[in-house]
Amino acid sequence: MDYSKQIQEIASKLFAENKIDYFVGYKQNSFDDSQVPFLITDPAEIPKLVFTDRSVFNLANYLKPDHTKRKRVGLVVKGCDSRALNLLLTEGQVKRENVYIIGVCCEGVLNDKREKAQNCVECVMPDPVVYDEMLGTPSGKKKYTVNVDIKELAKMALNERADYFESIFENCIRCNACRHSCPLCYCAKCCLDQETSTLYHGANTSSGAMHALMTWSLHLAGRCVDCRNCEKACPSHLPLHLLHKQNENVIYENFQQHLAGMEKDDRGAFYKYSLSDPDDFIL
Amino acid sequence: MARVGVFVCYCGANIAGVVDVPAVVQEAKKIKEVKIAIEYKYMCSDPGQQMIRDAIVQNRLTSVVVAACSPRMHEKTFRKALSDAGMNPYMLEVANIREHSSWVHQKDKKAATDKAIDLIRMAIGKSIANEQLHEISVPVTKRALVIGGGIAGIQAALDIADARIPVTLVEKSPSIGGRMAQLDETFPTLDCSQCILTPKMVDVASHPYIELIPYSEVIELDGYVGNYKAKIKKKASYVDFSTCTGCGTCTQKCPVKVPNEFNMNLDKRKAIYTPFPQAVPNKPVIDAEHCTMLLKGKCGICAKFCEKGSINFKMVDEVIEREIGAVVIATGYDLWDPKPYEEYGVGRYKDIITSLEFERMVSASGPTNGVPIRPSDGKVPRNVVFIKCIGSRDEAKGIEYCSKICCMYTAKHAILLHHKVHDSHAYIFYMDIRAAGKGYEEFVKRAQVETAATYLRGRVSKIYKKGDKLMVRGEDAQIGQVVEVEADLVVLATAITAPKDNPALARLLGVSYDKYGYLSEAHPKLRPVETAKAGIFLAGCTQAPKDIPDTVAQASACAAKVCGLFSGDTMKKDPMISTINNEFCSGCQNCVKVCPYQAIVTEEIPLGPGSKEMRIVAKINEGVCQGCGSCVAVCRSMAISLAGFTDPQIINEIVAI
Amino acid sequence: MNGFIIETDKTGLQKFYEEIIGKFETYAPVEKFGKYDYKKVSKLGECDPDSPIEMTMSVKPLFFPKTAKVMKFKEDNTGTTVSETDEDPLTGQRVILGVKHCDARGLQVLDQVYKWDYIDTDYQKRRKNTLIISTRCNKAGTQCFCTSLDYDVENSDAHDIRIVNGLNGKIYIQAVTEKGETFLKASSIKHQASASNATEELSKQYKSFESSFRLKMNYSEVNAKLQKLFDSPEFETISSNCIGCNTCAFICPTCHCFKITDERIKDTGVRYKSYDSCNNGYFTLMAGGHNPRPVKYRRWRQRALHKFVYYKERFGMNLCVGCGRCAISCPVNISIFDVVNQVANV
Amino acid sequence: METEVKEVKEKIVSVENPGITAPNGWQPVIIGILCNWCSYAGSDLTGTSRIQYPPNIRIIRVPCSSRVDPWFIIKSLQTTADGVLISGCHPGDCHYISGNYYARRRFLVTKKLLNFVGYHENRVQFSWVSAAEGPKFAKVVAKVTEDIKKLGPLYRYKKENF
Repeated sequence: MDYSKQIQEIASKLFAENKIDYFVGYKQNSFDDSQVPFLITDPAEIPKLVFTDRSVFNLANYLKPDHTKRKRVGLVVKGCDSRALNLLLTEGQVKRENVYIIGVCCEGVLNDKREKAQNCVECVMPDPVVYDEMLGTPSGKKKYTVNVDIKELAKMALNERADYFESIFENCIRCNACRHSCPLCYCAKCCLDQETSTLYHGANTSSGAMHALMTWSLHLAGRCVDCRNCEKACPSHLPLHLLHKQNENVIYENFQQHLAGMEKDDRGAFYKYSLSDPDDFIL
Repeated sequence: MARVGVFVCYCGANIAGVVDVPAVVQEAKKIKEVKIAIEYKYMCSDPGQQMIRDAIVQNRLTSVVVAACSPRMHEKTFRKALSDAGMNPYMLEVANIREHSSWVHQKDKKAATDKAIDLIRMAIGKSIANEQLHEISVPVTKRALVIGGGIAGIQAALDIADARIPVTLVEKSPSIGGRMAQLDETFPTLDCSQCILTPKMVDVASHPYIELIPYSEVIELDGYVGNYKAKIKKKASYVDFSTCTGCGTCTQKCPVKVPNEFNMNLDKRKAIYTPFPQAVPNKPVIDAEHCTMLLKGKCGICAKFCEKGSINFKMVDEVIEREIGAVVIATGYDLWDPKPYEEYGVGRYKDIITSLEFERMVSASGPTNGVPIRPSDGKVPRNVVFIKCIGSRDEAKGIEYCSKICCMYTAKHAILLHHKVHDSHAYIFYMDIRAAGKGYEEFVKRAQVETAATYLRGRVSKIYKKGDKLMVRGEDAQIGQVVEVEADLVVLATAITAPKDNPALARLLGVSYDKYGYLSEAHPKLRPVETAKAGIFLAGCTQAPKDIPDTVAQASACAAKVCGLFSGDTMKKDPMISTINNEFCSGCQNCVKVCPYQAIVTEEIPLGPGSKEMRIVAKINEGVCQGCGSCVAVCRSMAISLAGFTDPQIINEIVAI
Repeated sequence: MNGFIIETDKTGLQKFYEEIIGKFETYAPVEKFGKYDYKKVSKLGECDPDSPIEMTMSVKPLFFPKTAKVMKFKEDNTGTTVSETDEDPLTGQRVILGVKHCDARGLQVLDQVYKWDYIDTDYQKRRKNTLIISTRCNKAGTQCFCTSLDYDVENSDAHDIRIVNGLNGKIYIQAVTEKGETFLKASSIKHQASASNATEELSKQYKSFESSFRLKMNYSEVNAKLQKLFDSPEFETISSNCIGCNTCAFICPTCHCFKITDERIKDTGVRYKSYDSCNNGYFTLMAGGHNPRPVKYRRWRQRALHKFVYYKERFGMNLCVGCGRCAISCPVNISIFDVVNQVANV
Repeated sequence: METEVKEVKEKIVSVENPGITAPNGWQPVIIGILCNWCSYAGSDLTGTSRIQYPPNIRIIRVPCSSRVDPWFIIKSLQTTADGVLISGCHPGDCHYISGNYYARRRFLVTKKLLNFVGYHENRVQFSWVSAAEGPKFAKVVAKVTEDIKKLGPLYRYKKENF
């Protein structure tokens, strides 16, 4: 898929009609075929905008920082990105009138090995769920499948699995890149930064990392849209999606097949309940 | 630097019998923050409390840990002791070493002692993180708003007003009285409904503490318990009540005839009308939908004949505001429309009527002056078939619940029919007879015996016309065969439902309602008249189907609640509620979503000091917050903390073990 | 000084490595989650001394660990008692294989700050007891620019022994420091100096290596310009793309910001020293709420200028060693190289 | 105390780290977080009716089970506890109307996640105990204690033991 032309046209239109202050898209890297987010205020930059199956990063992340938060922003979103954006709208982080959303019907993006990314293979919603303008033809909602890695890990013996995760937490250097690259981590001050050590593990020990990552994943439970920004950002290449997919899986199976950010005004599974929620695990 | 005092109680042998108290005290002394640790036989006794008070003063303690019985037992006692010693009462922590240790580990003294030590350590840890709290006092506006002028509203209004508390009674129709005013006689005593109701209606009108606002609706309510502000829309009546004498000339002269809803459209009223003769206030209003003057701009006869010149066609809706402290909702009920029962020919056969229509007919002041007639030909019916549970207990066509009153009023109708038409005969098709209530069962017996009404257990399958009669085919389960009754008139005991605008009202008032539209009580058993929203109460059928005695009882209960609420100038409130730290709040409003009391709202604050850009943050309404902590657990940025159970306190407990 | 050179081949090198691993506590790049990190190895098979720079973390953590216990403390009615931690600052000899030239330089740069003002004894111990064997890259990574900085990569003395894969398929082991020379002499590998053309081979290899660089800049010019560009508006534009994730600082071979946290259970606790980053909004937040760097571009300015100006002024070395890791692991591919050039060439 | 002696004989192994066995006479520490209105009242009733249960549990009082933030559980397991029991009002009985419904969802996900990263599922348990269910509370505590004794001491992901 290549929508570079269309996006350039729309962008220039938006600037011409003075509908936006910022436009967020993708730009080709100078040294390889990968792309980077591209934040422009100057229409002259528009020709650099591209969109192909290498446009990986979730741009909803660019509605977080102060310099764009309250501005009028036009941006390009894929299926998963639009779900994140949906949540940002519901949670009052973005005003709908402030964003002009170009939704792309995604056909899956390629990872650095040039093969279809795992989350795209398992994608449930490739089409944008919220948009002002849609590019491509929607292919509709897909069937939910349990993540392959989760299946694998479920087979492991308890202590083996524990060893595996211990190694993940050991390799974490707690740079918090995962958090900063997550479009849904917008807190004014993250609870994991609060330096009151009785509350939190400040140290970069594996137990500290475990504490941080677990708390983080629980804060994203029922909200994570599986865009894998965190994983792309992680300098230690940790498989962070495991924790999120596990939660997503439990939530999907137990709470009316809930998936994050699908409907407008849906805050996620932890902010509503049903009388028929499973009770069997409770004594 | 925290200075903690630890006071361990023997509770006679209750604790000391199992837990090695001196050892516990020694352990407590080892802890850094502990400045004094003492033991005593009965800490809750006066000398015990005196020890605490002295220790606080002598050791300049900043917090106190009492190791004794459950905090649910003596927390208040010891808090008092603290405040007597000039210390903030909320710097107290109670370690429950009786219910949680000595009493449940009697066989294992060592383990019990170790556990007691841990429990005390936890309490100390927590107490160090305690904050000084102060009882919240919320001012109250001593005026109640009653919504709905039926018997429930009337009763509540009168009871409250009699306690010299001003009441604003809002009724959407031109007159108070509600459904009860439409009834002829009431079960089980058969005393005349009007006779017992109208005096109360007059009392309402004349009561110095009641402000009656008829023909109006509540359109907005904000604020919280004790401090609500209500907007009330007075619908244009086109008649100036202040000058109108209610002489009634206008209604006689008005040429426009309109179906009369008070009489279930069995007769006609005028376009300018008073709903019924005993209406309160007894002033006419103009029905804008039918008045030719208002529609076409010609006519105006009423104005010509009105000597006082009270008619004013230019009148418009006006909105008034009232500051109130509590609300009683008494919006009553609607009747279920039996249309779905086509097999009975509802709508096709004129002579199938609903019970309330029948009620109006047999009412002496009704359209037929108390004689039941067949709508088709005006003849007086001889054989009348009553069918119960029309809509009630019928998941397929109607609603699941039992309307509760139909059994009784049908029995009443059988008796009334007998009174009015002596040679008549009543057939009653029923599923069950539910006559729970004082004198109810006897009343049903009376219908069966005295008036020889034929009770047929079974559903009616079909009604069809034969000549001018209606053939009612149904099953008599007792003899197990199909019966057919030749009826002159069929009366359907239609279910009662929640008023159709209840959900809208509920949303406007911020109370919850069930799937039928009935407003929900705070607790099905223990708080049946309160709603989940503090200061808003429920009376009558707006909560669930009820008969008159239950309705009146609940109305009076509401009044008692309101009076209790208003007993002081301010309401004292436990300070253990949530507070928001704006610096951390990211304005995601999840707390707003999960708060069961709508105690959290949002406010806009400047982005930074002096900046023009605004951001949204949550705001706790301390008048409403009950301190459950749901919001704290869902606050990802930890902007909310629950006084008395803050994160540091709980974590201190966890790490102290 | 550049000591003598030994010429050998793959197997020779293998033997050399195996001998070291057998004799000493050895660290080398080990792959985990598709990323190479310097870990203790017990046999050569586990590690890959020639790991590609794009996928290799720096050696910094072996000297300045991502977290370390500073002290232990215990509180009771007698007061607070502080005690040493049970953590052992390295005692025995330690060898690190496959260190990149830039990393080695990074340590050299770090030494300056660690032996200035407060002397970090643990760090010094680790440095003293470690022998660094570095492998010279044959090809520059996409983000590398070590050659265009303020140090001589070819004759760098940041490592004790240098291993060069000659273009002629031969492998040259060169002692760089005395420490390295003695070490080499002690090893069983044949000592006699190799063919005279060795030096040419080395420089040939370096030439081809140097020519493979995509990024080149004129360091002195950039450095000179930056000194005057504190108020450059460019910082704002270049930082607008940054998502503030701090990765750059955490994986940088020379960043040395840290934070102090206490962890306590019951009445005992431990004080930790862990990585932190000047890119964190709260990093410069002071008690009382004042924050000199509340906005991103100021933090970026600090980062860029500290790397290319302040440190140079204070210690005569550039804090950035041109390994390009920040650009590689940056989720939005911001490169310190582009930043400084953009700012400088306004 | 016979039971305890027996345990010492048969050497309890930590499930998460089969390498490590419990020290002699090891007794688990269990943190119980109880809601004020139902479960805490229930536990008081257990006391007043003198029903005996194992002494391993340490009880923390919170207003409502919905106050329990999942990371309290993580924190407990990482610091002092070998197991955690959280107890609230039965569905529909919540003093605060709906608190325990929200809590229930969080608990399920948390329990599964902890098990996923390598805690035995019995380390964290939940129960509904009403103010009238003194006997039930004793039973629950007994069961949980038994379970956790079987699992052995918890070392995995512990804060460095000082």
